[in-house]
Formats: sequence, structure tokens, C-alpha cells
Amino acid sequence: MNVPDRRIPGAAALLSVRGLRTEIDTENGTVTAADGVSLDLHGDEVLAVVGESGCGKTMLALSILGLLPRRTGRITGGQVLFRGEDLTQATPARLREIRGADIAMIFQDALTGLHPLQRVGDQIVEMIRAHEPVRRDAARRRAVDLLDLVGIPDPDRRAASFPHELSGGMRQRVMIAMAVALDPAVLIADEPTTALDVTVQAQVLETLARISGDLNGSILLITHDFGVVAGFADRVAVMYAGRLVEQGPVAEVYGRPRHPYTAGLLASMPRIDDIPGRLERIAGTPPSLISPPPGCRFAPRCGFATDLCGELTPQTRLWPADGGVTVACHHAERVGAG
Amino acid sequence: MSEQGPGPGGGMGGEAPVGVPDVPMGGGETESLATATPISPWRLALRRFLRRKPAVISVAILGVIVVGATFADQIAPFGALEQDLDAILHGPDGTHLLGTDTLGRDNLSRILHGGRVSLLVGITVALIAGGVGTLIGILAGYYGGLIDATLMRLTDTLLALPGLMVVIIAARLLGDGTWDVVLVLSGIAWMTLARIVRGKVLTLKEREFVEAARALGVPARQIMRRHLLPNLVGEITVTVSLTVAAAILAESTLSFLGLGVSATHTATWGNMLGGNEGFVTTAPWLVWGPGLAIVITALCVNFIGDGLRDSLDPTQGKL
Amino acid sequence: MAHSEASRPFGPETGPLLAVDGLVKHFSTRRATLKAVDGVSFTLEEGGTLGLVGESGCGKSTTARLILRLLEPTAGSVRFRGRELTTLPAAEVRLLRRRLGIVFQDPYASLNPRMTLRNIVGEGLAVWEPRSDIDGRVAGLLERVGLDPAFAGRYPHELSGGQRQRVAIARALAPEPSLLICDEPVSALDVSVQAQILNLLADLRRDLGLTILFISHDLAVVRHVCERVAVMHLGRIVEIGARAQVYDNPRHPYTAALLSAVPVPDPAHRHRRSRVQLAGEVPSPLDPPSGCTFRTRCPHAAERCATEAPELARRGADHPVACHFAADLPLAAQP
Amino acid sequence: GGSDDGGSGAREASGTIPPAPQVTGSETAPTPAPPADPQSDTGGAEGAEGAGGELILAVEQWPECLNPVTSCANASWTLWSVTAHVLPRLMELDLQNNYRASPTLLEEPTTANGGLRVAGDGAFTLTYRLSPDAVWSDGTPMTSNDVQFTWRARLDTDGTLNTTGYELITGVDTADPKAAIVTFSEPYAPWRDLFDPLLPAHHLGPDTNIADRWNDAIPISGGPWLQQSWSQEQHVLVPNELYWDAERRPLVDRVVMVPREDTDSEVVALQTGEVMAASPQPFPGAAERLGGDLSFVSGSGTFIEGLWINQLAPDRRFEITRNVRRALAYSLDRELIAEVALGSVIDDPQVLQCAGWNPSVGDWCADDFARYVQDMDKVTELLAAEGWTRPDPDGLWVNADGEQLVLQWNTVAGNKRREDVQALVVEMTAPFGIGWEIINYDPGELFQNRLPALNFGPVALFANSTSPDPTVFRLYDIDGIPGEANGFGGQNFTAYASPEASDLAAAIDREVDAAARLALVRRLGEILADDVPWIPLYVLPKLVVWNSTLVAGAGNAPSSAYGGFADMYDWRVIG
Amino acid sequence: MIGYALRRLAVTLPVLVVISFGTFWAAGEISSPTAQLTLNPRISPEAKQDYVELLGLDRPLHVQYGKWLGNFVTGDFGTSLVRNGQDVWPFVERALANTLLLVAAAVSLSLLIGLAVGVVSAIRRGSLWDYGSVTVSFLGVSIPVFWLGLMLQLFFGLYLANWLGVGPPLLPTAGIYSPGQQGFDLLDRVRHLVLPTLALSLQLVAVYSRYMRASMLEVMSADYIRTARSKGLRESRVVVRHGMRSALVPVTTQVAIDIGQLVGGLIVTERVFQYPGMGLLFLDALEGGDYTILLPTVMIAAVVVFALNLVADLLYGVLDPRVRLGRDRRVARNV
Ligand SMILES: Nc1ncnc2c1ncn2[C@@H]1O[C@H](COP(=O)(O)OP(=O)(O)OP(=O)(O)O)[C@@H](O)[C@H]1O
Ligand SMILES: Nc1ncnc2c1ncn2[C@@H]1O[C@H](COP(=O)(O)OP(=O)(O)OP(=O)(O)O)[C@@H](O)[C@H]1O
Ligand SMILES: [Mg+2]
Ligand SMILES: [Mg+2]
Repeated sequence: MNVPDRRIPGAAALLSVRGLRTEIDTENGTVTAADGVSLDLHGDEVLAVVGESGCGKTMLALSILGLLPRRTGRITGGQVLFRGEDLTQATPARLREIRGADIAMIFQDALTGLHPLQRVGDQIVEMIRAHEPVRRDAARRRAVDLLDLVGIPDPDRRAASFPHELSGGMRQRVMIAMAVALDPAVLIADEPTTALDVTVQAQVLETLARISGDLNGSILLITHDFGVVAGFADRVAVMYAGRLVEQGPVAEVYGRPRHPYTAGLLASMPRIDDIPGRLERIAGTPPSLISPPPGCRFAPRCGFATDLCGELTPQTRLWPADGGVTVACHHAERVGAG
Repeated sequence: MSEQGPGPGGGMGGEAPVGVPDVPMGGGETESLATATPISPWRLALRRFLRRKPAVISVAILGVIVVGATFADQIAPFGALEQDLDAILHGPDGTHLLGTDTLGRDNLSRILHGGRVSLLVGITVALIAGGVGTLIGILAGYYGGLIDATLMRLTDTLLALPGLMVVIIAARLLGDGTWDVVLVLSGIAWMTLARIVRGKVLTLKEREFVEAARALGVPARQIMRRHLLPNLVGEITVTVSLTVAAAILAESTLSFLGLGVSATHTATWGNMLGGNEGFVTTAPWLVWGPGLAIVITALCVNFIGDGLRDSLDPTQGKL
Repeated sequence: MAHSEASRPFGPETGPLLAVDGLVKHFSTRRATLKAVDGVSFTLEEGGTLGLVGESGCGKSTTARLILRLLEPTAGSVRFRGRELTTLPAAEVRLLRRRLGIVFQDPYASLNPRMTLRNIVGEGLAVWEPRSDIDGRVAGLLERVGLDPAFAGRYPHELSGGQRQRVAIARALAPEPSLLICDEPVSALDVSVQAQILNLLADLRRDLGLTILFISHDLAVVRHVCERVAVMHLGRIVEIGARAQVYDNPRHPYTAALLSAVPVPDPAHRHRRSRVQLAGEVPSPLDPPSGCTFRTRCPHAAERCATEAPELARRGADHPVACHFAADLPLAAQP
Repeated sequence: GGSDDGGSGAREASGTIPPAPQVTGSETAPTPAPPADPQSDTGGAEGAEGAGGELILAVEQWPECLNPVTSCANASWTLWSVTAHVLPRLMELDLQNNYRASPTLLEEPTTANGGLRVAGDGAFTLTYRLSPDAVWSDGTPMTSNDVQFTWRARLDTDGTLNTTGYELITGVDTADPKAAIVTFSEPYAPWRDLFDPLLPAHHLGPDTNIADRWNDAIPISGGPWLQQSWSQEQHVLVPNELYWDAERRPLVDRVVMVPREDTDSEVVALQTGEVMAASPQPFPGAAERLGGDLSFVSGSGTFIEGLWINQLAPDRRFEITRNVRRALAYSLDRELIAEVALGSVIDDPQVLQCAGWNPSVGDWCADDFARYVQDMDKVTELLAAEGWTRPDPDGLWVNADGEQLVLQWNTVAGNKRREDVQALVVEMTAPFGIGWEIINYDPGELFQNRLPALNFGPVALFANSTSPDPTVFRLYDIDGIPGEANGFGGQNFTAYASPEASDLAAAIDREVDAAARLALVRRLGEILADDVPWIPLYVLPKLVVWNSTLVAGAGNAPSSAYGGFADMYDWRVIG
Repeated sequence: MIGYALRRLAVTLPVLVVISFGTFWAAGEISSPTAQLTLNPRISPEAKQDYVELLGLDRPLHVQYGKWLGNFVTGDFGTSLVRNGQDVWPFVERALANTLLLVAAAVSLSLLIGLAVGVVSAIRRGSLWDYGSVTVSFLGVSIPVFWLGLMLQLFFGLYLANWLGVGPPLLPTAGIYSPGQQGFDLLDRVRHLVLPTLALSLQLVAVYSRYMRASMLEVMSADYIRTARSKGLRESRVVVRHGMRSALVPVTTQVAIDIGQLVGGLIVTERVFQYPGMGLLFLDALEGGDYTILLPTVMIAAVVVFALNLVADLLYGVLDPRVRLGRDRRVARNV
């Protein structure tokens, strides 16, 4: 919130996704996991992407790094600009250079994300040595330091452990250590705490926050937990069925949701700090991404929907007045007013 | 159900701050279903299967073979045992499309008739092995404990025996009838399936729907029949289909070793190939006919099994 | 949907509906004994809702399974309508299960993919009342949980997670149980759908007078659903009390830590909340710490905690806590 | 597999021990090449010392062991591949299987030369006069001690297999080293079979129990060849430098025999030239499969094959009367059977017309069985006489008890030739109203378990070995019908109980006078043809196959009782 | 680990005894060393009886067996019935050595080719290469080994030499060394190994490549492969160090387990190529009714198979640190 001008779409961003369209072939048809997604990640900020399961968050992240499933996934439109360079056009060699070193990623499930047969220290060493011509023992010392940094007790001994010998929280810390090993400019964290217990989740988030502060990088945080977003991110992008429906500073979006989906989500969450009562709910279920409904994809579940919504896809537009909120809804004014 | 009107989720219209209209839930959600008619898992599997070309082509070829074998009596130009002693070891010609053998029997007709026995052996062995393997696997997996230990020890032991040695010894102990061969081959064919089934049952029974059934008080037999068995169909079908191919091959191997089905009364692809393989240079039709029948059938069955594996159980990547 | 009282084989209707006392379950592996449930006691009144919260692996599901006799308890007693269940002969266990419904966490694993909804929901009916109008009652049940009865011919894979969970609930309701055990019924669901299910449960409880044992690791959800809450840690209940007592006035450091760790979807909270940051690792259930199992992460741990396991002592009328220092600790009301 | 033809045939009744079978090849062999004359051959410039080179031969059944007295000696191939080449014998069979004195003897003992005497008290004496040149390969002369030692070894060795005849010997006079006088307690007609092989007393003695000797090597030779090595993988023979008979001096430097126990492998090895020659049992399609560079001749083997009829078969549903047996014989076209079974091996396969004697040896075999040709009237007459009727003119005969004329028929499973014969006969007898139930067993089951217990048939198809000498006593001995009385020890597997035949068969073995003996044999033949205890089909031929681009001089001994390689000394390697 | 191995052994021993007795009994039922004497009219029943007594075949089965077992466990393989009392061990030893050589050659060749083919198929899933290799591998398991063997003999022994002009066969079609060969000649020995190895290998290549392909496909879709890629590793390193490394674990153990199945192909191959190994010895002994040889061949085969199964179990624990011994490996893999 301290650098408002950079939040304006189109301003030079560290990582800028423009009209990204990602398709994945499945048994039942082609899934359009991202459909015209545009977002900007600026230097030194935490941008959270929230959305329900299956709405395409992970695919978005993988598209950025060119890590879509090999045979079935592809980017069919749009650009991923990293420091002005279009990664969708980059050569495999160039992509390899960027991965890990400039853009690193933390995956949702650290148990399956770490190689089960390789000692965790070695996995970090491998990361370092893939990009820097350092000797093995030097790399190993750095790996131990990194493990220490992310708060793993007895890092020297732990470096020689296999992932299954570590607890869930420790595994996720190892992931973080590995991701930040080369001080990347962008850290993509795909639901880094979803699989963890609350107390551990709090610890890991704490670690992530501390490290991101140390490292001066930007974080693209993917999550479905509005609570995590509120506590951690600067800006939030709400995704629904492959599209971004609302994007803006966390306080703005939480304080006055302009999209009925955002509003519905916030209202339907049981809150630890709230008086128990009847929860609001969003009727129905998210649409299939193989054959999404025409027009606004939220229309079939939306209380504000009109005939227009079922016919015309709402453009993403900048919310007038406020700082940097964009929304894709025909009736945003009504919602925002409500 | 005395309540009428909107479903239980209703009665909240006034509370909706974002103006969610009170759509009855059932109605609202029906829309999200892609199709109007229910698609059973079997239909889905069939659809997936039909997308696999090699498997579909194999089904067609195998179909032709099965029809040919089944209706051998009607299709075959001659009887399987009908001899024409003036035409011994004749090459293919107008009367004998695939030549004749050492007794002047029509090779084509024998292949058709022999196919019936070979396929019967293959299928029967596979079915017996499938039945036994499934039963043992389910019992061991579901009950666990001593039953499991006993049955699996037995299975492991038999599995660890050098297969063909046992078959040879057993085949020697028994006679040379079709059913003897079926018995011998079935005896060593069921263990793999038993292991696979048990493994799957061990995971299935941890699945919550089995636990839910138990929680409902569903008796064990019904759980095995209605909950376990249908979910094992993928593994069973694949393994059983592959067993068909293996049994047809094993039958020919037994014939090669002189332990197969007696060739006197019964033509099988195995004893046609196993007894005539020496004619490969001089009367090649005697070798290639049954040989190709075996190979093509086994090949088709393998492709089909592969297709079944992918379509019935897309998660099972194992061979 | 009225309950047919006549068919209740289980005991007099005095006292609590469910009374669990000193329930213990040990799993023996080759190397060690895992004390999954280690002396759990609580009671649940007819029509009440009890939430069982705790972190993964603390023994919540095991407790549920023990109550249903899906597992044989190592020790302890479970009384349902005053009738002891742990010693019930196998034949009667089936009868018991009719009175207890259960809904599992994973809606994808809890429905047999090879069965239609009619068979899934109808199975419980068919077992107990084979000659009743199963199709009609299935339709009624589906409607009851908010599904179009036309769904009856469908297969689970055609349904979304929320719809499946409705089916699971319908199945559990089919034999008309008096106690419904919900083992994390919404943790696998998305927020927007989760609300649907929670509301449904609330409706069912209201309309059918169901008693619910609600298991969850999500304190927000439990707070929303349950009148009473029990907090579990490594096989033991560490604190149990009315909702307001536990949430607004937690007396066990673990409860306090749990509450403070829950992220709140309100940016304004960000700097307001004081967090009880737990140190160290979650202890392994195979090798729990001596004495109080929470002491290794407890900011208030003292020497006594290592040697002496605290009992779940009654403090006040209805708010027992298993902590040596429960009375003394300055735990801020959260949030 | 094809090898079963060889395998099971040889397994079931391997060649008789030393004095083996006899057949002459002249009838069946396509005119054999004239005996190789080394002198007249281009390659034989160096005379009898040979053109050199190495012969590689395939052996169809590798001997388990070599001991010439114990059960090892029971395997035909022990004789054919080893003992016949390295050990001397007294009397021997020429290539046409006629008895003659071997080079070890100066002459055959006869009444004329005083070598054969029957005393008034029935004692029978043979005087073997050894050749002064006869010498073992270590230089030791062969003496009457060797004859005496051989006799004792035959009787004293543990597990000795064939003591027939030796038991009748009361002593061997060794006073003269070069004349062994052997005394028998009674006349022993098949005496020519004895002392084959002759064993070296100086080498093996003095212990006459030689059970554990020579199991895997015979380090000394008294024949044309000396064994250089023998193992499970190969057998190497080199010429015995001290062999005294110039006629049989080997022409090649070395013979290597290798096992090819699978017929297909054997044929391939012949085709590729990996082995130069082989002597396989007849296999289906032999003529077709042995074309090109491969030449082959066939000769009568030592096995006669036929349908053996077990009159006491436990599974019989009616009495297997003589009429039934005859009717069966009249329903068969034995010419056709022989043609189908052997047509691919022999140009004009001959039907065996006598019960038990090899037609190619001596005059023993008459055409007694020739009367059995397919004859519907005879079948009808024979069966009708015993109350059989044929309600359905195309159906089976039925007897008064309503039993159909269906015979169980056993043979060796997996033997293609026999299964072909079965298939043929099933079709052949159908019009005659005779049906079959075919159950085949593997050789062990059939020959070890079922035959000795008479638990087979009533019909079984198998081959029995013959010897050049017309000894058939055990087959027709009434006391030899397996049963409780003899502890199931007899060999009269057809349970043929004719006192007359039994006595005749015994008398044949005691009659040393050739003419008298012939009369007895002929008489027995007639009786057997009347009673049909078994239906002879054919003599199994033997083949000698050689690659004509690699070997010359081969193929003259297809019928030899000593195997197709008996005349190996005359073979040469080309190129 | 040693304890585990010993436990397994303890369970295995009785099984081996049962197997050996079964084989012993079967050998007697199937054929007897005296079978070939029966039909020889020159051999008197008395001589045969003497022979039977000499071999001890007239004694009760359990006595014979006891005697054999007594010898066997003291490491004395005894003497052969049929081979006139020669020691059994040298026969077995030579056959075993030959067979092990053949198996080693075939398995290593097949592994080399099969694994490579499997890996390439997996990473080029759906390519022409993949379809091709799938077809060939199905062909490999669809051709009877004996027929394949015969074809190889003819092709390399006959046809190829004929096409290339007359000459010695390109490769020997049977045996283990050239007739007349004295002493050891490596090249000659190798040439004789080629065809049997090929015959045995086609099937193994097919099977191994399928295993590897399946295993590789599974592994390459695992999350940790995506992690490896996200680290910016070179694809070759991802495939080899991360993919193959894991994929090999189940394949290795499967290969060890499959050795039992190999025996079948081995018997047929040895028969076709007249390769003097255990298979041929087995067939010989079976035909000759020589249980003294038959038993060691079966027992050794069984022991080898058991041992390899054990090795597979232990190996799995070694290769995969996640697996704790004592857990059922195969179940773990089927999951
Ligand atoms: N490997 C894949 N193959 C085919 N379809 C996939 C694959 N991975 C994801 N999808 C589909 O792509 C869509 C987007 O998936 P994605 O994983 O991006 O969702 P997500 O928002 O990350 O969900 P979650 O919160 O569950 O991780 C979903 O509909 C999913 O079904
Ligand atoms: N059948 C079993 N055999 C052995 N250990 C078990 C078994 N079932 C559960 N456990 C162990 O018992 C402990 C308690 O498990 P339980 O499933 O009750 O935990 P939970 O509180 O339900 O956790 P979650 O939140 O993950 O569902 C865990 O450590 C678990 O590993
Ligand atoms: Mg995701
Ligand atoms: Mg649980």
C-alpha cells in the first residue's frame, strides 16, 4: 500500500501475467485451467491468489514456470513477463536458468514434493549446484545454514535425514529452505500450509514471513484460506473457475468485496472470532472447467445474476475511485454497495 | 418427511446479504451435472476402452477368432479328425487352404477346431484361477490375522515354487486330457491374483465406504460381495484376461514337452504346434498356422488386458 | 421423520445418551505401542452437540471408531443409553450400529464408486428393513439432505464433493440413528460448500432432534456447530467445556495456542492479535513426552510437568482441564 | 516335442544288453553304398591309417553312465556310442546282424570244430579259442582269464542287470590262456549273446564286483576305438593304435560325439553342419526334413511295435476273448498303419507278420499274421459267434449285457507317431463297429506302474525290443503273468495263458540244434497267430543320417545291433 | 535385518521340507529307475528285483525319504540311482553353474535393454517408439519360447549362413562349447551362450520394459519430479537421478521375485538349445525317474527362488528408506 502507483495494472511489474490461457487435456475433455488471467506481482510484495479447489491456482503457478504437465498441459495464449522477458517464449535452457534461481516454488505437499529417496540436505545441495559452480562441501554448508535459517533444530543432523523421517512442518521448512537457497526474486508458494495443523501452520507462515522479509523477494502466495491471506498478503487476487474475478489490496477487498463471489465466500466462512449463527452460503457448486457456462461463470450461483450475465463475459475493470481494485462483474456496483 | 417446499437449506432468504436467491438446492445443483442420464463406472470404463485403438482392434480380431472357433463345426471345411490319406502333408491349395498334416487332416479346420479347445483351456484356467485367486485374496485381505497369514503363506509358497517344474511334475502325475491340463495350469495360476486382490482389499477395507458399511451393520459377506468385489473388478479382469494368454501359451509349452492335451482325439493349437514345430522348414503351414493363432490370440489378449487396465482402473499403472 | 421408539433395543432413557469413560486404544506395532487413545472420558446428553477438536493424529477418529465398535477398545467403557457397548457380543454390535450413524471426512472415499446413490443410501435400510419401500424412503432421505430425488440412479463420481457429503449424511440417517458421529465432515470441502453442509447439519439437528458428536480440527467450524467442546491432545482430552468457556476462557495452554493460531479472515486482525507462538516440534505419538504430553511445546512448562501427568480435573462446574497450572496461568481470552 | 519319438521309445525298453538285437538292413535300406574301401578312395592315400580329420556325431540319448554290467548298460546308446566301439566281444553280429566270430576269436565254436559240445548228462561246453593277436590297448594280451573274469563280474557285480545264461555256467577252465573252456549245467541256445563285452581282468580285477568302476570313463580299449574323454557334454574317441584287425582301423583321427537329445535340435544341427551325422529314431516327416546335403538310410531297428492286448485289463467291460482279439485284428489295415507311421522314413514300410521275431534276422519269422487283413465278414462272424450284435449298422457292436465294443487304449503321451496311429485307427475301425477310449500316460506311469500290474488297456501300443536270437520265453511264460503269485514280477504283459505256447517258448531256449529250434519257433508262431495275444504292426526302423558334403563312407550300418555308428571306422571326413 | 531374514528362513524351512517330500513322492509316482528294465525280455524279473533292492526302492517311502533327507541336510547330495551310484553333486554343480551363467547373461542383457526401452517409452509416452516397444514387448510375451528358440536356431544356424553364402553357421545352435573343444575358450563359450540368451531374453526384455515403463510413468508424474524441474535441473538429470532412481526400486524387487517365473523359460530354452543346465538335468532326471537328481534340481530352484524373494524384500528396504522391514512389501507396492 506504500507504493500505490506500481499497483496500477500495466505499470512495470516484476512478474506480470497477461491474458494467460492454460489448457490441460483430461480423459473427459480439455480443461481450461486459466482463462485470460492477468495479474502483476511487484517487487517486495506478497500477492495472494485465493480460490476454491480446482479453480486453477496451481495451474497458474505452473504456467508461470513452464512446468505444466508435459504431454497434456499447454499455454495457448497470453504472456508471462518476468522482468519484461516473456517466459512462454523462453527456450528450455533459459527457463532452467530462471527456475530456482530467479523464480522458486514451494509446493503444497512437502511429503510428495520432496524426493523420498534423497536426503534433504542433498536436495538443497542439488538446487544450489544446479545454478552455481560451487563445490559440494561448500554447497552443503550452505544447505545446513539454510536449514538453520528456516528454524530446523539440529540442522547438521537433519540434513542427512530422509523426508519421511521429518515431521510435516519440518518438511515444509525444508521446501522453503530449498526455495530460498538462491535468493530468488519471486517465490511462488502453492498452498504451503494447507496440509499442516494450525499450530504448525502458524509456525511455518511465521518462518515464511520472516524469510521473505530477509530476502527482499516477492511472494506469490496461493491459498484457499482467507484467513491466511488476511494475515500475510499485501494484495489478493480472487480466482473463480479459471478466471480472476477480483483483485486488489487485501483491506480493500475484505472491507468491501465488489464481486458477489468474494462477498459470498467471506460471508460463508465460520469464524473463530464470530458469534455462531447461521452461515451464509453460496448455492450450487463450481462449474466444470471443461464446459464452463457462457458469460459470467459465477452467474448460475449468483444472486445478482441477470440475463446479461449468462450471455456476456464481464470485462475486468478497474474499480473507480479506490486504489487498484479490479473486478470482473456486471453488477459490481450493486454488490459493492450492498 | 413432513416438511414441504424448499429443502432443508431453505428458509434463509432473508439472511442473505449478497442476495443469494433461495434456489432449492436439489434443483440448483442438477444443473451442474454434465449429462441427463446417469453414467455408471462401467460405461465410463467402456468409453475409455473404446478410445484405445490397439485394444479395440484386438477385440475385433479376437472376436473373429472366437467366432471362428465357436462355430468351427459350421465354418470349417473339414472335420478336425477327418483324414485324407492321399493328401498327407500337402501344401496349401484350393481344397486345403492351409495345407494338411501327417494324417492328411485339413490344417485350417484343425486350427478352427483346435482354437475351441485352446480358448476353452485358456478361458477356463483363467476363470478358475480368477475365482480361486479372488476368493482367497478377499478372505485373506478382509479378515486379516490368522486367516490372512495362513492363506498368504500358502500363496507365497506356491508363488515361490519354480512354476514350470511344478507344472511338469503335476502334468506327469495327471493324464493328458483337456481337463487334466486345465487343472494343472489352474493350480499355479491363481496366486498372482490372490496377492493382487489381497493387496487391494487391504487398502479398500481401510476406505471409508467399507467402514461406513460396517458402521451401518452390513454383514461381512455382503460387504465382500457388494463393496469389495465390484471395486476389484478392474484388477481381476486385467489379471484374468492376461491369464488367458498365459494359459494358452503354457498349454503349448506342455505340448512341446509332450505333456499337453493328447493329440489323438483333440486338436489344440498347443499340440498342433508342439507336435509339428519340426516341420518349420518342410511343411511350414503346420507350424505357422497354429503358431500364429497362438501368438495373435495372446497378443490380442495382452492388448485387451492393457486396455482394460487403463480403462477399468486408470490409477493402476503397474504391469 | 419420526423415530420409531419401539424399535430401540438400547436401554432406559435416563442419564446421558452417550457416556465414554476411560477409553483406551493401543495399537501395537513391531517396535512400539502407539497409544492412539489414552483414557478419554466424556458424556453427551440427548440432543446435545459435542465438538472434539485436536490436531492430526491425536486420536479423534479412533475415538469415533471405538464408540462404534469398529475397533475393539483396549480398555474403558462406552455406555449408550446406559448400556455398556464394549462388552457387547458380536451379534449385538450390528444392532448397536443401527442407533449410531457416522459421516466420514473424505466424501470421495466414503462412497462406494460402484454403487448408485439408491443402493448407497438404501443399504442401511435394506439391512434393517428389507421389505420396506426402500426406493420411496431413499427419495425422502435425498430430499431431506437437499438433493433432488432424481439423483437416486446416479453414481458418486457424477457428484461434487458437497453433494457426496450430503449422500453420506443421508446414508447415516437411513436407519434413523439417535446419535450421529461426524468425523471431520467438512474438512475436505471448499468454503462455499462447507457452509451448505454445516447448515444442513444444523437443520437436521433441529428437525430430527439428533445428538451429534462432531469431530474436527477446525476450531472455527466447531465453534459454529457445537454447544460443548472437548480439546484432545495426543490421545487425551485436555480441556472440555461449554463453547463459551473454551473459546472465550481457555484454561489449557494448548487450547489457548490452538485458538491463537487460527488465522482470521480480517486484515484488521493482523496486528491486533497476540499470538501464542508454539516452539518446537509436534511430539511423535509413538514416543510421547513423559508427564504432560504437551509440555515440550508449552510456554508454561515446569519441572512438575515432566514427571506428573495432569488429570482432567474439574475446575468450576463444567469446565475440566488437564493442566497442573490451569488455575494460575494468565491466558488471555482469545481473540 | 519330436524327441519323444526317440526319447520314449528308447526309454521304455532300451536295447538288450550285450548281445543286442538283430535285423538286416538289406530289405529296408535303400541300397547302401558299397563298403568304403580306403585303398580305392582318393582320400585314403595313406591307407588304413586314415585320411585324418574329426567326425562330429550327434547322440540322441546321452548315457547316464558307462558301466557295461549294471543298469547303465541297459541303455541302447551306451552300447551304440561307447561300449560297442571300445570293448571287445567274443561272438558278434555283423552289420546285417548275423552271428559270427569277432576278431577276438580265432573261430566260432561249433560242433564241427569241437568248440560246442553237449554231453550225455546234459552238460554243455563251449571252447572259445582267442586270437593270438587280440590285445588290450595297454598291450596286455586277451586271455581266458578275461573270459572267466567277465563271467564272475556278471554274477558278482552289485546291480548286475543281465545274468541270463551266466547263471548256467558252472566254470571256466583257464588252463590255456588262449582257450577258454566254458561249461554250462544245461544246453543254452542263446549262448552267442554271452561275453559281449569282454572285460579286462588285469585292469578291473581281482575284485569281480565292478559296480563302481567305469561309470564315467572306460580307460582301456579292446576295440577299434579308445576313449579319450567322456563327459556330460561330449565324448571323444581316438583310434586304438593296438587294434589288431586291419579291417577296422579307423580312418579319422578323432570322433567327437555330442548330445542332441531333442529331435528338432538334432535336425537343425545336422542341417547347419554342426554335427556331421546322427542315428536318430524315426521321426515324423523325416524324409521331408532330411533333404539337401543330408543323406540318410534306414534299417530295421531292434524294436517291434504293436498293439498289446491285456486279457486281464481291470477296465474291461467284457471278456477280451480270442474272438474279440481276432476281430480287432481283422478290423485293422496294418499296411496303412505302417505307411502312416513310417512312410516318411522308409519307402515301403513292411508290416510285421510274426509275433516276436525280427523279420530281417534269420528265418524265425513266418507270415503267420498275414491272414489279418481288413475283413468285415470275419469281424461280423467272430463277434456274432459270441453274441455281439450291431443294432445300428453304423454304430458299435453291443454284447448281450448291453456293453458296447469300446476298448480302452493306452500309449505313451506326447509321442506324435503313436498318437497319429491312434488317430488313424480310430477312424479306421469306426466302420467296423469298434470304438476306442484313449488314455495316454507318460512312459514311467505306463511301463513302471501300469504294465507290471496289468493295469492298462485292454489295448496298449508300444514297442518291445527284440534280440537277434529268437528268445521270447518271458513274454509268453504262463508263470510270468504278473500277479500275486510272482509278486507282480513277470513279463507276460498280455496275460496270455497258453500252456502250449509257454512250454514251446521255454523249449526254444534249450534247443541248441538250429534246425530243431527253427521248427519250435515256427510252431510257436502259428499258435501266437491263432491266439493273437498281441497284434504286431511293424519293426521300428533306425536311421543313419549324414551330411554328404562332410562325411563319406557312412550309412552302411543302419540295422546294426551295435548302432548306426557301428562301422564308424570306415567313415571319412571330406575336405 | 538379519533377524528378519532368519525369521523368514524359519518359515521357509518347513515349506522346503514339504516341497522336497512332494517331489520325492511325485518322482516315485511318475517314473522309476527301473521303468526301462521292465520291457526288456532279456532281463529277468529276479534281476529287476535285485536291482530294486539294491537301490532300496522296495523300502517304504518315508524310509527312503528319511534316508535322502538325512544325507541332504548334512550336505551330502548322495549318489545317483540311475547313474550307477555316482555322486550327484558334480552333476548338479555343473548344471547349476551353466544355468547361473545363462540366467546371469539373460537377465543382465534383458535388464539393460528392458530398462532402457522402458524409460524411453515412458518419457516418450504415446510416441511411435512407445507404441512400437509396447507392441514388441507384447509380442515377446506372446510367442512360445520353444518356437522362438527353434526360429533362432534356424535363422542364425541355417538361413543367415545360407544367405551370406555357404559357410559355417553364424552361431552354434546347441550345447555349451564346440565339439572337440578342449579346455576353456571364452569366445567359444560366449558364442554358445548367444542364442539361448536371446531366446530367454526376448520375454524378459518385454516384461522388464513393461515394468520399467509403468514404474517410470508413475514416478514421472510424482510431485517430486515437478519439484526437481522447478529447481532448474537439466531434464536428463531429472529423468535419471530423480525419475529412474525411484522407478528402479519396485522394478528391482519385481525382477528378483520374477526369477521363479524364469525357471519355466529356462527349462524350455535349455531343452531346445541342449544347454546342459538345471532345466535339462531336471527333465532328464524326471524321465529317468532319478529322484536323487530330481530333488536337488527342484530344491535348488526352490531355494534360489525363495532366496531371491528374500533378497527382494531386503533390497526393498535398502533401496527405499521409507520401507520398514516387517511390513508387507508387496502390499505396500500394490497400494
Ligand atoms: N495433471 C492434470 N491433468 C489434468 N487436469 C488437471 C491436472 N491438474 C489439474 N487439473 C485440472 O485443472 C483444473 C485446475 O486445477 P488446479 O490444480 O490448478 O486447481 P487448484 O486451484 O490448484 O486447486 P487445489 O486447491 O485443489 O490445489 C482442475 O479442474 C483440475 O481438474
Ligand atoms: N489401525 C491403526 N493401526 C495403527 N495405528 C493407527 C491405526 N489407526 C490410527 N492409528 C494411529 O493412531 C493415531 C490416532 O489416529 P486418528 O486417526 O484417531 O487421529 P485423528 O485425530 O483422527 O487424526 P486426523 O485429524 O489426521 O484424522 C495416529 O497416530 C494414527 O497413526
Ligand atoms: Mg493446487
Ligand atoms: Mg481422523
